[in-house]
Order: sequence, then structure tokens, then C-alpha cells
Amino acid sequence: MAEPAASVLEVRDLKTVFRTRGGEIHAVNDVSFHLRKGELLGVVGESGSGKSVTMMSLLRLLPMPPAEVRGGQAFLNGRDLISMSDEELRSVRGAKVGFVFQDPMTSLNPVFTLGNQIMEPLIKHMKMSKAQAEARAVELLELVGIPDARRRLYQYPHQFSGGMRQRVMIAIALACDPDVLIADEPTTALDVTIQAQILELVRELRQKLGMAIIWITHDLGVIAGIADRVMVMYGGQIVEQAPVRELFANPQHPYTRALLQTIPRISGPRDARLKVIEGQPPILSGPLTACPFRARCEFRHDTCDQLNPARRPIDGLPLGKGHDVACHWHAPASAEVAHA
Amino acid sequence: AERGTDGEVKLTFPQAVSIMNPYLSGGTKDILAAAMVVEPLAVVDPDGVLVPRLAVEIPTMENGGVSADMMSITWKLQPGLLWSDGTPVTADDAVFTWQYCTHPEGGCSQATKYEGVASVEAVDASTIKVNFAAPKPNPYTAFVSGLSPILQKKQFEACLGAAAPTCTDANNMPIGTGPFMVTGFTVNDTVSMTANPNYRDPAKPAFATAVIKGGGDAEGSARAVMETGEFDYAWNTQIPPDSQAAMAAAGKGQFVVAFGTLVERLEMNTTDPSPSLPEGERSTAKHPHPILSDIKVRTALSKAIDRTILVEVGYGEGGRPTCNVIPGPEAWASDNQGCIAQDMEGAKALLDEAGWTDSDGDGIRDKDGKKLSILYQSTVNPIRQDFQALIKDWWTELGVEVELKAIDPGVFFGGDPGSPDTFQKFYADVEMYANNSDNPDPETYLGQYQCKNAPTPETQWQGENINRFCDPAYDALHAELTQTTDLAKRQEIAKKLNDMVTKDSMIVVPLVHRGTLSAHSNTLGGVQINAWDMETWNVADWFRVK
Amino acid sequence: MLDAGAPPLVQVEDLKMHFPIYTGIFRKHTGDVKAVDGVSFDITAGQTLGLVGESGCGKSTVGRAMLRLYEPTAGRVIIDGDDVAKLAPEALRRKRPTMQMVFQDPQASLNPRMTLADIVSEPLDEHTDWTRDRKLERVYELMDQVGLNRRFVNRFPHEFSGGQRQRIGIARALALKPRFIVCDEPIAALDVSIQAQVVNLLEDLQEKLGLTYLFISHDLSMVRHLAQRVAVMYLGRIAELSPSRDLYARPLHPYAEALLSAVNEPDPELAARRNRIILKGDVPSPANPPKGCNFCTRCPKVMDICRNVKPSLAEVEPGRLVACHLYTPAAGSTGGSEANERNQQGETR
Amino acid sequence: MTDASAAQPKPSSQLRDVWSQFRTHKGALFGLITLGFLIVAVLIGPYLWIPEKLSVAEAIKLKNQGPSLRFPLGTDQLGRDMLARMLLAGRVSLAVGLVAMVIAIVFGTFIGILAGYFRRLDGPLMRLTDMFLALPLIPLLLVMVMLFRDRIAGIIGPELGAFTLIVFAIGITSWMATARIVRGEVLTLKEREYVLAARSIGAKPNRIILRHILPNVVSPVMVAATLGVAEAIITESVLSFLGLGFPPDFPTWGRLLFDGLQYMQVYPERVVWPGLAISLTVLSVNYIGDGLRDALDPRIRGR
Amino acid sequence: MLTFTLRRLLLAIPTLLVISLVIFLLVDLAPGSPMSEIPLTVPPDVRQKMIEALGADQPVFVRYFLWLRQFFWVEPAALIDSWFGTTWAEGEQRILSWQSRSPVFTIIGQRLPQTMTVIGTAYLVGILIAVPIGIYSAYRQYSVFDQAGTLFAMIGFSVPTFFSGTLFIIIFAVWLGWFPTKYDTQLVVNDWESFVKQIKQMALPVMTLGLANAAAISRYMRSSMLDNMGMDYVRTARAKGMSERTVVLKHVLRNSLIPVVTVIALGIPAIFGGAIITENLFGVNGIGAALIGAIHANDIPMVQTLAFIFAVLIVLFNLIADILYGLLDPRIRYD
Ligand SMILES: Nc1ncnc2c1ncn2[C@@H]1O[C@H](COP(=O)(O)OP(=O)(O)OP(=O)(O)O)[C@@H](O)[C@H]1O
Ligand SMILES: Nc1ncnc2c1ncn2[C@@H]1O[C@H](COP(=O)(O)OP(=O)(O)OP(=O)(O)O)[C@@H](O)[C@H]1O
Ligand SMILES: [Mg+2]
Ligand SMILES: [Mg+2]
Repeated sequence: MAEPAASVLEVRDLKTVFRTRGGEIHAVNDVSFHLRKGELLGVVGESGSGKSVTMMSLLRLLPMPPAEVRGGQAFLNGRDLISMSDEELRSVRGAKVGFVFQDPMTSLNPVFTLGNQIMEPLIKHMKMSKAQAEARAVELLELVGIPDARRRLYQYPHQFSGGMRQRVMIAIALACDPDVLIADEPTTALDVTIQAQILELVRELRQKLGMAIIWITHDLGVIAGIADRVMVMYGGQIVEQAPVRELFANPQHPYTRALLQTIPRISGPRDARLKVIEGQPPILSGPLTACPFRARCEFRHDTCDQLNPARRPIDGLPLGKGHDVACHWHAPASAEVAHA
Repeated sequence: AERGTDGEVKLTFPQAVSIMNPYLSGGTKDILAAAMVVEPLAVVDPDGVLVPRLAVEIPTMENGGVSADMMSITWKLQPGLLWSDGTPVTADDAVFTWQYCTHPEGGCSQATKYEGVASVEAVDASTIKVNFAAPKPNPYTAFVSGLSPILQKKQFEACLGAAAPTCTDANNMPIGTGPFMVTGFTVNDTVSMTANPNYRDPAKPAFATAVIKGGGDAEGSARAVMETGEFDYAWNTQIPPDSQAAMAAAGKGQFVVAFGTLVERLEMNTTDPSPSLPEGERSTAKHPHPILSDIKVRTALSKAIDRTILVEVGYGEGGRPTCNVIPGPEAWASDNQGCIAQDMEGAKALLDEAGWTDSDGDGIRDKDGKKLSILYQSTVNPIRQDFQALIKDWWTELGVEVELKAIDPGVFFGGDPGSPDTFQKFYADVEMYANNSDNPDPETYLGQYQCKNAPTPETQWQGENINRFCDPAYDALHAELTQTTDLAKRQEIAKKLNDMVTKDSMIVVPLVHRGTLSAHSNTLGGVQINAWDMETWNVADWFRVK
Repeated sequence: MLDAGAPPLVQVEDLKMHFPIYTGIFRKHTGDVKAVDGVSFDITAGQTLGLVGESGCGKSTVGRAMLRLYEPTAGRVIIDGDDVAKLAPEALRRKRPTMQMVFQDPQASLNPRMTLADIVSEPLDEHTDWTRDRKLERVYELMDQVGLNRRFVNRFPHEFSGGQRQRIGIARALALKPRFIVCDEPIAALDVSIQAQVVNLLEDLQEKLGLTYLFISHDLSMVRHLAQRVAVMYLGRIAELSPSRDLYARPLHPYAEALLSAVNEPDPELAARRNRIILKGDVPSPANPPKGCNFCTRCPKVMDICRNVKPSLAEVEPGRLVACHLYTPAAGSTGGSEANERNQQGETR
Repeated sequence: MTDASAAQPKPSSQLRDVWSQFRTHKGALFGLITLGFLIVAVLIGPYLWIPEKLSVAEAIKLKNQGPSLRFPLGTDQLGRDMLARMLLAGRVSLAVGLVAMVIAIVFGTFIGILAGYFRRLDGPLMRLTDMFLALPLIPLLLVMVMLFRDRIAGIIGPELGAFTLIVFAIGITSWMATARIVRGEVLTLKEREYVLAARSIGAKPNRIILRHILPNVVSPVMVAATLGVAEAIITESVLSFLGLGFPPDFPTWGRLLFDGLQYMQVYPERVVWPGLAISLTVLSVNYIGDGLRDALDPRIRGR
Repeated sequence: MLTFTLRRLLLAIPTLLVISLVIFLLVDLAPGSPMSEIPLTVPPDVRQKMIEALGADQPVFVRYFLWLRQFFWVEPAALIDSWFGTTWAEGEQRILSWQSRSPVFTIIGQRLPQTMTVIGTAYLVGILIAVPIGIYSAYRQYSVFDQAGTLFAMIGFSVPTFFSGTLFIIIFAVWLGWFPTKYDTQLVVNDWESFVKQIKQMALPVMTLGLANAAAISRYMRSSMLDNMGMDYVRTARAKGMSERTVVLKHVLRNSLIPVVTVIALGIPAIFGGAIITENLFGVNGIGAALIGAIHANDIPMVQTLAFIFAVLIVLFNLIADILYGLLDPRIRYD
């Protein structure tokens, strides 16, 4: 990547909890990160580590109640999304930020034609006429590689295959040329060939439109293929963050290391046995006062039980610019500042 | 007054009018409406006296209208009578009407009116002679009262016999001589009428139009007259006494009652209805009733009832206690009042005397190991259910076990030989319903209790002698009645017959003499309620009170 | 495959599974979805056959038809000596304990209203007349085997993580000590660390109990890790059936080649250097497959013959079966050399 | 790890779970308490509240009284104590409502499951359902009562006979909606993976239906049950009105409501009491259904 | 879709034939006789004559086939005659009501307008009330409004129309004097005044029936909305920046309407039956009132014909519901 451009999105100390009958669940704990223009930020992490919730909190897309954003800021081009009114936020959603949800099968409304669903944001945000919107919709469908787009406009979601629906979702997210595209595990349900088609598309779009992308996935292979920078989440926190090559080459957090070791390779020697991360993920029933990974960590020591480590650069660059990690193992406990 | 100056008169019936031809009708509602349009030769006034309608006068033996041998009666039509379509009324119309109703395939519902009529002839255009097959002491049946009006031959000519039901237009909009003529008819809903331009009295009717709206219930009809004032006249508004009082208090109208011969009564079964008997022998004379055959028991059951309370609870103004099956007219009614006062002690004593005692102390009398237990049935009707409840209370106090049953009136009165629940089959010990004589002269009515009229399996359970009463003396006396012409003598015999089935035998236990309760608004004048003929008999005289 | 002497436990011969399509006023049978259209393979006892292929190509249907969860249209499925496709219902029910299935979606295949104990002991209820205690004992034993904490017996499926749920499914499949298990994408929905747990478990069990697996997946690296032989399916037919080592080293069928090239390596260095073949166009409908080779509409190396003649699965190298005209003598040269050329239809990167 | 004592699954634990979840549902608790109260009241009420024994003449003097200490709910047009009548009436109405509802639900669910699960039965059973839906209720009931009343009364006595017949008649004519709803659900449920999974372990159809399908149709069935109770109570009064119900001196809520209608204007409380009782019953069944549905769903229970 | 409709229509024929036979037998077997209203003083032989005149003494199966022929051949022919002046049904015996001796279909024809206006309006009003209530209840689940809605619906369920109708009469007609209690079927609407009159006389029956309908439909609407409110596509709509209005009233509503429309469509024939009491109470004299009148008078041809028409309606609306289903939800296909 060339010299980093200015951030389009800057998130600071985001905190989201769910109030449930069984008590509070602290799904997102003081998450801070930023996203530069034209950058593709990969997000990985264990299932339930708060990846989706973090992103949905930004646009207030969680069901509230039970969800509640407890604090933090998220500046999109300088305007704070968290303190915005609902009305203002609606003008951001879809227009400035596009969102592709985890499950393409159910995220499209089954009773409206695709054209209708693609044109909706165009008419609302871009104040287009119906005819203009239609022309643009055709353009978008062609862009995401759906042949015979004009006819497809009048079809319903169930007439599309899973991969095509996924692409339609992307088309909707791209409709208003957003500054930021958030894609939440868009390829999990697809087989490799279709996955490859989508990855190809994203690559092209990024080059053409220059938008910033956040890409959430379990598939480290995908991350390796397309991301510029990677964020690793665990227990509702960002535990490590680095440019993609740096991360794969030099993982610092024990969780990241373990993660990279569990995956079998398609080339190279066949391992006798896959490595696993023993133990259970943490139950996020209160604010974190200790390292969430400690129970499963091979480098665990006393400090881990007492303090939740803060993120700290390891390459001298300021936080977020280079490689940073939240782990006691790399720093003596005395240097730590506990989170409030 | 002048014809048509009072605007519209609105009537409402709880049951809607379904046909305007009384000869094909099943119910009073239809005949009430028809009586505003078609007329007979004579009608009966509220006092039970015949008054001429289309006839010039009432034929009698004195004026020679009735032949001395009682074999014929001759009526004279008023001169210049016109049908509402402007054609003249002639004797031929009467002759046709007779043919119409007596046609074997016509299914005429008023056929009894022409019973014993051998022929009807038009002596001339305005003279009608009715010949009887046998001497007829009471010749005033054919062409008398709203049940037997004269139809226009021209209109109904094509509707004889089997064709009768298919003449929908004629049946719905008959041409008549009455004060009104039908302009619109919606089956089971509304009849619209206007004043008949050819009505014989140029000053009548006072109303230009009349409407009869049907449907709903007695409550709603009464309310529409008495409380909301939407209607002028409501027929058959039988509602609880309390509600009557409340509605009357609204001050918009008043209730009127016509007392005819309708008597709510208990019928005692003289035969054994036990289900253990083989089918075909149940409730037949083969097996006398194990309990009710004893007159002491029957009398005791009657004595235990307080008829005054029954009236108070069920009918209020619309009823009075009675001990007779023929409660009126005055001259025909027996003076028997013996049952009015309740006598619980007397009743108990009678049962003791009859051997029914409570030997096992369970509160129920028994005799020879058999419980004094009675099945008491009636139709579904709130008042009858109240009566059942009260009478059950009294009888229980007497030590009688009572089981109640209420049957849908359509089934009870339906006469279907296949149904176990008809009043004629009488598969119960006691049943309660009301019956009346459709003629002030009760000859036919009293004839019901002759032995031969008992319903049996052989007669497909048809017959009016519901309790299978059988007394040769009664039959003989009734035969005498049919031969007697002297009015006073007839009345005397009728009273005797009445007493024979009531106080002497307690086979029939009369409870309440019921009137027909109707309501009219305070702005409707000229209403003269009539128990012996249709309530609308004098609708020509109705007017708007200003 | 190595010990060729061992007899196959499972033999599938020309298995066909057609789902009928009815149309018209009188519900006339007008066509079929040929989900599986003539598939044959066998699996040696104690080994794993991988089954890979595009979404909707009929992998699950093969697995289900083999266990008679669907009534196969044609073909023979011999498992441990019996032709499962022809067993009478009661005999089939009694045969079930030897063959079991682990379902694709761990959430969907567990009844959300039953506890772990109920779920795992259901096969025991059905096939044994043991006492409650004995069954419970077996449930505990199974839970130990698959690594579930004994304290979880009374929990409901939604109270488990994805990996744990998949283990419940495996425990259920193991309850009756089967010899053969169909694993239908048992890891697709799981996150990486849990995937590893499940795969390890399957391997351990195979080692301990000598199980035989049909492992259906679209995660090619996992298949490589687990399977001795791999079948690549496309549109209801097998395109290639090869020993796993050979296949991954040098895929013969153009579809297998495209599939392998699409795999993402978790290594940015490698990813940047990779050449991947991006297939164009959509998969044809299984109700109306192309006349010749199923793959001819998307194949980068399509030839005229492909559009007219269906290639049959034939052994082109020892132990390797391929259904492709490139390797049949009639189509010209042996395709070995051509296999490395890129046709204009495929994109090279 | 092998803490056997803690791990021993108690057979009752599941029921207790359901109950403990049920208890946290306020509406359900209200419903249960109200219904329980109504049932207890009508069961033991008549023994506790014995109205004074009045002669008919005395009673008539006290007719149509408003509520008082002597007559907590007033008296009717014959001076009978309304409380005593309400209690007696409740026995029949509650029994009819609940039992007929249960019959309708059980039968409807049964038909619905058969039609939904076994393809071959679907057509015939759904046509049968259509037919029942299309049949005119009143003549049907008339015929049924006519055909069977005496026979049943002969076997088990007139009152129990009437009860059996009415409950059966109402039940048998109100299962159709349930059957349709259940069938629809079953059609999708039987395609669920866990049903397939059950088949793969060789479970018999009856087990699959009982354990895997039935528990999942609870929620729509509960709605149908709620509606069923109200309908049964009202239908009973219509039957009585046609003379097909209980002996005329046998009060039921529906009949009291109907009788009171004539007096509604003058003595409104005559309709208020039975109306209130019916509404309360329906409301509590509704809430119990809500609570039960939630409690039976472990996903909600976990929260 | 067309083939599906045709297929279902074809299938409906045998179903309806069976239903017609069952109805015919049922009504015929039911106790009661058309003579029950005739005064008791009419002697048996006259009664017998009257029964014969009605044709009621013929064997059941003869009457069934006669009736079938009349229903499926004579009556349609008569209808065509009345439209085009042809004479197909000339001399044929139409189905006659025993009670009024008029052709049953003439009576139905007279009553259809009332039924359509009053009952139709009531149903419409019910839907118009229920749908917004249901939507809002679901949108604000467990709010005060929602709880009140639940209460309203439950009371609507459990209070029979004979009760609510009488209550409305007392309040609005007797105490307040706003509306008439009897419906004037002869009223011709031709100017403003008569229109107001028509509205006034429709008010009470429409209120009574509307309440009952609204109760049930609002429940279905609510639960269906609730089911859909949490769907993923709702979140998608929000993520596109759509206003809440669009989200709820477009995306959620359209999906939720599917079951509600079924319920509504299936309710239409039931409304004919359910309106019996209301029609009777207010003298609307529609089809329901005709049925109850006919049942009370044991007018067997009338009951049989009406019951069969209801059956046809039920089968028909079942079909319409299925078709609507397909129109509303493109996923549902019937071929
Ligand atoms: N509606 C909710 N109510 C309660 N807890 C919730 C809710 N939604 C999410 N959570 C909790 O929030 C946490 C984070 O969930 P999130 O969906 O962000 O995980 P994720 O990282 O996206 O995982 P996955 O890879 O499985 O998508 C989880 O522990 C989850 O249980
Ligand atoms: N019951 C059925 N009726 C009709 N068609 C069916 C049925 N089940 C599956 N199919 C069709 O058969 C084909 C193969 O389906 P199958 O589920 O076997 O695919 P798969 O290879 O397992 O795909 P995936 O990787 O998505 O699980 C698909 O086109 C599917 O639409
Ligand atoms: Mg997620
Ligand atoms: Mg599959």
C-alpha cells in the first residue's frame, strides 16, 4: 500500500451491551480503530467476539432494546455517528455507508422485485427519478457481474442463486457510491468458485471507486488474498492490528498465533493433526477486568488475571498506523495502564 | 277526514311477512298483513260479534239468510264494490275462492273454514249461496274473518291446485278490496302499501301509505314503538313484565292486550310414556300412566301451583290466571275459579291420601318402591322456562321429583312422526303449551278431546287429543253440542264440556289466559285490538293523532 | 487406497436421484431435477472419501440417497453387504445403526426443544431396550468421546457454541456404534478454531473405532487434510475421482483445476503470486443439464465433442478416474500436456 | 469433570424448567390465577355459598334485586340468587368450554398432523376439512342431537348425556381451523433437518411426530385453543337456545347471558356477570397460552 | 397459476357434490316440519294436504336429484332468461321456498344488496380498524397501546354479537337517539338526505359486526407483524437509510399481509354465517336473516340452497386465498 491517506472513519472507545433477562452481555468493549480512504480492512476473530455487533452499532442497526450503545464516538468524515439524531443517521445509512449483511439468503425482502429494492436508496438519497434510478440499477447489476440485468430487475430474490443474491446485496450497498462499505462475512455460505467471483469483483470495485472497505470473515485465506490491514477481535475487544503481510508473517497475540496455526494448508505438507485452541470463549457478562484470553493462553501469567491489557504499538509507529497488540506477554506489567 | 292525508303508518312484526295470500300462509303474521288488503264478507268485532264487511248484512235465520234446515246460508254483496284494479266484485269471485281453497292439490291452509261446505253458488252477480252437506248450527265459517277473505278470480284463475304455490306474483301482491293495496313486497322483510283508490269509503283510509317491516324479536319490535318511536304499531310484543313497565315509562306509546281463548296449560299424560315400553306401545292407551292415572295426583299437582305468581312473572298485563280451557268469550266461559288459590297443604294431603308418601326420607314421595317422578316438557321460550322453574319448585316442595326438558318449537309442534319430541307423541308425563279456538264458538275446539282424536302410531301420531283423554260421556255430550242450535243451550253444554276436562278430571290443567300483547305509539289513533279476528281488522279507521 | 487388498465397505453403483417436477392441470410428470445422475464409487473400510464440488451440485443428495433418506431413483448402494437402496422399511430401520449421518447445519439438525441427553439417547431409545441408567451411562461415554462436558446433559442446543453443537451431532451419530458415517459439510458453518476441533475429533474417532467416512465439504484444504481419496462432483456427476495427493498436486479435470485454483491460501505472499481460474457464467439447472458434458458451458478448454457427447468416468492413470474428453483417446492427444495451457475463456492472473 | 451427582438429569427437571419460566410471565400468572380461581370457585363455591331456602312466593318478592350483602350479585327475575346460579353455571360452562376446546384441539391437531406428515392423506383429509367447514352448523347439530341424545341419555343419564353430547358436538364441529393451521406448520416442519436426522437414526414415524413435530406446533395451537374456549361457551348457549342443550333449569353462563339480554336495559348487571365471567375465562386462557408458548420454547427460556 | 386455479376448480366439483349431498341429507334429516307454524287447530288431514302440496312427502333421493337439476340447470337458465329475455327455463320448476312460495333465488337476489352493503361495510370497517391497530401494537410491542389492544381483542372475541348489538341499541338508539334500530331495506339513496339516512341506519349493525371482526383480524395482524419485524431484510431496509414509515408500512407490512389476507379471505364466507344474529337483531334482512328464518320455519329448500351457497363460497374463498397467497408472495408457486 502507498502512503496512508486520511481516515474516513474513526471509531473511539465504542461500547455496546445487551440487556437480557439473564443479565448484561458486554459484546463490544472500548473498541477503537480507524479506516483510511481506499483501504480494505479485514476483521477476523472467533465466533461471538463482537465483529458484527461493532459494525452494526455504528449505524444503530441493532435491535434496541436489548442492545444499548454505552459510549464512544465514531467519526465519519468528521461527523459523530453515535450522537447523531435518527433523522441525520438515516441520511448516512445507505448514502455514505453501505452495509452487506452476514446472511445474503434472508437479507433481501422476498416480496419485492430486486429493481425495487435497489432503486429505493437511489430515489431516497440521490433524489433520482424512477427512470434514472432504473438506469442506475441496471448499471449496478452489470457492475456486480449479473448478466441480462434489465430483465433481472423485475425478478424476485428467490429466482436468484445464493451467489447472485450476495452480489445484489453488494450492488445495493454500492448504490449511492458510499465512502465506506462494510461487508459482514459475505462469502461464508458460498463455495470457493463463487467466492472467487465475488472477491474479484470487490478488488475491481475498490480500484474503480476508491471506497474504503471493512471485510469481516472467518476465512483467513480470503483475508490474505484481499486485505490491506487486519484487525483481530477477541472477547469484544481488538487484540491485534497490523498490515496483512506483517500479521501473517509476525503474529504477536497468542490468539492470533493459535488461529494461524489451526488452518490446514492446501499446499505444502499435510499435517498429521490440526492444532486447536483449547478451552471455551469468555462469557462477556460484565466489563473486562482481566485479559479475556487468559484461560486459553499458553503464555498466561499473573498479570493477565489482574489487568486487561491495553493496545500498544510494537513497531514504534503510533497506535493504528503500524502493528499493535493488546497483550501482557510483550510488555512488563508495570508499564501497563489499566482500562477504567 | 280525507283519504291519504295522514302520511305513512309503519307497522313492525317480529316475524316477517312471507306471503300475502292467507290461503297459503302458515302464520298469523301473514294473515294480519293480508287483512289490510283482502277482505271477507264479514268480520268479528272485539266483542265477538259478527259485523258485515263486503256483505250488506249478516244473514240470520230471522232475516232469512240462513235456511231453516241449517243447510245453507245466503250472503248479499254490497252494491258497487270494486277491486283495487277497478273491476267489480262479483259472486263469482266468492265461488272461485271456495274452489281455490278446496282444490285437493292446492294445500290450502284454511281448508277448515270450508269444511262441511257442499257447494258455493252465485245466485246472481251479488248473491252468494253457501250450501252445506249437513245441517250446520254455526254457518259463519266460510268467507268470515280475515282467515277466509275473497280472492279475485281474474288474478288467481291460473293458480288453482298444484299451480297455487307457483303464482308468486299473485301470492305476493293480491288484488283486494281492503283499504290498502300492495305496491312492493320483499319476502320475509317488508310489505309496502298505498291507500286503495277504489276503497268503498272515500274518506278512508286516513293514511296514504303503510309499511310493514318484519324481523328481529319481540323486544326489538316493542322498543321500536315504545322507546325509539320509529314505528307506529308493533304486533306480538310479548316481553317480560318488568321490561313492559320500563318501556311504557318512556311515554312514547302504550301496550294493548287482546284476550281471546289462548290458554297456557299443562297437559297430563294418561298413558305410560316409559322408554322401557316397546316402540309403538309407548304413550298409547294400552298402558295407563302409572302415576298420573290417579286423579288425586293430578289434582294435587294443580293445587300446588300459584297461577297469580305465574302471571306476574311471565305476562304481567298480558295474562290472567284461569282454570278453564274456554276462558272466553264471557258467555261461553265457565265460572270455575277453584284453582286460582294455591293450596299446598291440600295438595300434600291428597298425595298422602293417594298413597304417595316419602317412606325413605329422601324428600321424594314414593309408593310401592316407585318414586313420584315426573318428566315435564315444553318448548324453548324464556317465559315457559321460568314457568317450568317455578312449577318445579312447587312440585319439589310437594315431594315430587321433576325433570325438565325444553324442545325447539319447530320440532315440538312440527308433528314429524319420526321425531320423539313432538307434543303429539307426548313422550313425557306433563307438557306445557298454549292453544286456542280460532272461533268464538268452541265446538270444534272442544271436539279435540274425543276418544277418537287420540294420537296413536296407527294415525301416524296425528290427532288433537293430546292427553289421550277418553270419556264416553264427554263424546256423547259433544255430539249433542253439534246438534244444538239454541245459543244458550250451546253455551251451557260448552261450559259443561270445559269442566269435564278441567276441574272434574284435571286432565288439562289451565294456567294462564293469555292475551296478545301489541304496542302502538301515542300518535296512532283508532286502534281497536281484537282477539276474535285480525288485529288489523279496522286499519281503515286508523289515523294520526295530531 | 494404499492397502488395495482391503474390501470396500461401501459400494455405490450408478446412483441416480431425480426429483420429479409435476405440472399441468392433472399434475403430469413433466421432468426431473437430476440432482444425482449416475454416480459410482466405493470406500474402503476405515478410510475417508472426500466429496467436493460446487454449491448445488448434488453432494448432500448423494449422501442422503445413500442412507435412504431419499428414495433413490436408481442404482445400488451396498453398505456392509446389504443393498440399502432395496431394503424393506423394517429391515432398513434395523440396518440404520451401522450407517449414520452428521448433518450440514448443526443448528438445524438438532431439535431445539430437546436436551442434549434426549438428543443423544434418542437412537438408543429407538434401537435398544436398555434401562434409563444404562442409556445415561452410554450418553456420558459418548460425551466423553466427543469431548463434551458431562455437566451439559440438560442443556438445550441453543446453549452451545457451534462447535459443541456439531459434536452433539457426532455423538448422536456414534451412539449406535456405526461403521459408516456420512459427514455432510460438518464444518461449513463454524469458525476456524472450532473447525479444527471437529476435524480432529473425526480423525481421532476413525483411528480409535476404525470408522469409514464420506466427507462432504467445499473446504478443499480440510478435505485434503482428512481424505485419502477425493471425488469432485459437478452437476450431479462425478468429474474426477483421484487419490487426494495426486488430485491436489495435479488436477486432471478442468473443473477440478478451476476449483483448486480458487482456494484462498491464508498467506498473503502466496495469494499475491497465485494464478486463479475464474469461471464465467452460472451453473446450468440440474433439471435441464447440457446435452454433452455437464461442464461444457463453462469449461475453459471446451471442444466440439464436449457439447455433444457425455464423457464417461474412466481410469486415465492408475487409481485416477476422470470424466473428460481431454483424456479419452477419441478426443485426440492425451490431455496431460494441454492441461497446462490456458484457454482464452478462463482468465489468468 | 465427571461430577455425576450434578450431572444426573432429573426426569422432572424439564417440567420444572417450564414451570419456572412460566412463573416469570406476568400475564400467564394472571391467567393461571384467574382461571384457577374461577375453577375453584365453581367447584367448591356451591358448597360454601348456599343461598337461603326461600319459598317461591318469598323469592318472587325479591326478584331483580341489585347486588347486596344478602345477594352479592343480586337476584334474577324469579328471585333466585345470581351468585349461586353463576357458580353452578360456571361448572357447566367451564367444563364445556375447556373440554370441547380440548377435543377440538386434539382432533384438529391429529388431523392436521396426519395430513401434513403423510402426503397420501393430505388430499382426502383436507377435502374432509373443507367439507366440515362448509357444513351448516345448526342442522348438523340438530341431527346429531336427534340421533344420539336418547341413546346416550339411556346409557349415562340425561345430564351427563347432554354434557357428553354437547361437548362432543361442539368439539367435532370446531376442529377445522386447527387442522388447517397445524397442517401448514407440519408441511414445513417435516422438511426440517432435525426431522431428517431423526429418520436417519431409524426413528419410527410416531416418535418423530410426537417428539419432533408436535412440540413445534404448540404456538399456533395455543391461539386456536384460546379462540376455541370462547366459541364453545357461546355455542353451548346457542344450543340451549335451540332446545338442544342442557335441561332448561340448568344454568350456564351462555344461557344466563342470553336470558339476561331481555333485562339488559332495566337490570344491566344481569348480563354483566356472565359476560364478565366468559371474558375473564377467555382472557386467562389467552394469557396462559402465551406463557406456555414462551415457556415451552427453550430459546426464550434461556434468556 | 392459471393451471393451478383450473385444477383446483376441477377438484372442487366432486368436493361440492359430496358436500351438497351431505347438506341435503343433513337438513332433511333434521327434526322439525314446515307445518310447525300452522295453528294447532288445523286438523291433521289439512296438514297432510299442505305437506303434499309442498312436495315434501316424496322420497329424499328423488328430491335430491330434482334439487340438483334445479340448482345447476334451471336456476342458471332462469338467470340467463332474466338477463337476455330468452326462454330456456320456461315451464321449469324453480326451487321454491316452502314458507313464501317464491323462488329461493329471487329471495336471495332481494337480499344480496343489504348483505353486501351492511355486512360488506362492516367487514371493511373491521379490517380498516384492525390493520392499523395490529400494526401499531406490533411496532410498539408491550406498550400500553398494545396491552389495550389485547384487551380489546379478547373482549371482542368473547362477547357475542347478540350482546354487543343490544348494548349498542340501548346506548345509541334508546339513550342517545342517534341511530335507528331497524334497517329500512326499501330506502333508495338518491340524494344527500337519503344518503345520511342510509349511513345512520347502517351505523349500528356495522359497529356490532365491525367490532367482532376487528378483534380477530387485529390479533392476526399483530402476530404476523411481530414475526416479520425481526427479519433480516428489515435491517437491510434500515441500512439503506429508509424511514421508519417505509420500513414498517412497506417492507414489513407486505410480508405480514400474507397470513392476514388468508384469514380475511376465509372470513368472508364465515361472515355470511356469523352475521345471522346481527342481521336478525337490526332487521337487516340479508342472507343471514333469511337462513335463520328458514331454519325456524323448517323451510327445507331454502336452508339447503343457502347452506350450499355458503359451501360454495367457502370452497371458492379457500381457493381465492390460495391464489392471493401466490400473488402476495412471489415465492409461492403452484405448478
Ligand atoms: N440480540 C442479542 N441479544 C443478546 N446478545 C447478543 C445479541 N446479538 C449478539 N449478541 C451477543 O453479542 C456477542 C457478539 O456477537 P456478534 O454477532 O458481534 O459476533 P461475531 O463476532 O459477529 O460472530 P460470528 O462470527 O459468529 O458472526 C455474542 O456473544 C452474542 O451472543
Ligand atoms: N427435495 C428436493 N426436491 C427437488 N430438488 C431438490 C431437492 N433436494 C435437492 N434438490 C436439488 O438438487 C440439487 C442438488 O442439491 P444438494 O443439496 O445435493 O446440493 P449440494 O451439493 O449439497 O449443495 P450445497 O453445497 O449448497 O449443500 C440442487 O439443485 C437442489 O436444488
Ligand atoms: Mg457476525
Ligand atoms: Mg449440501
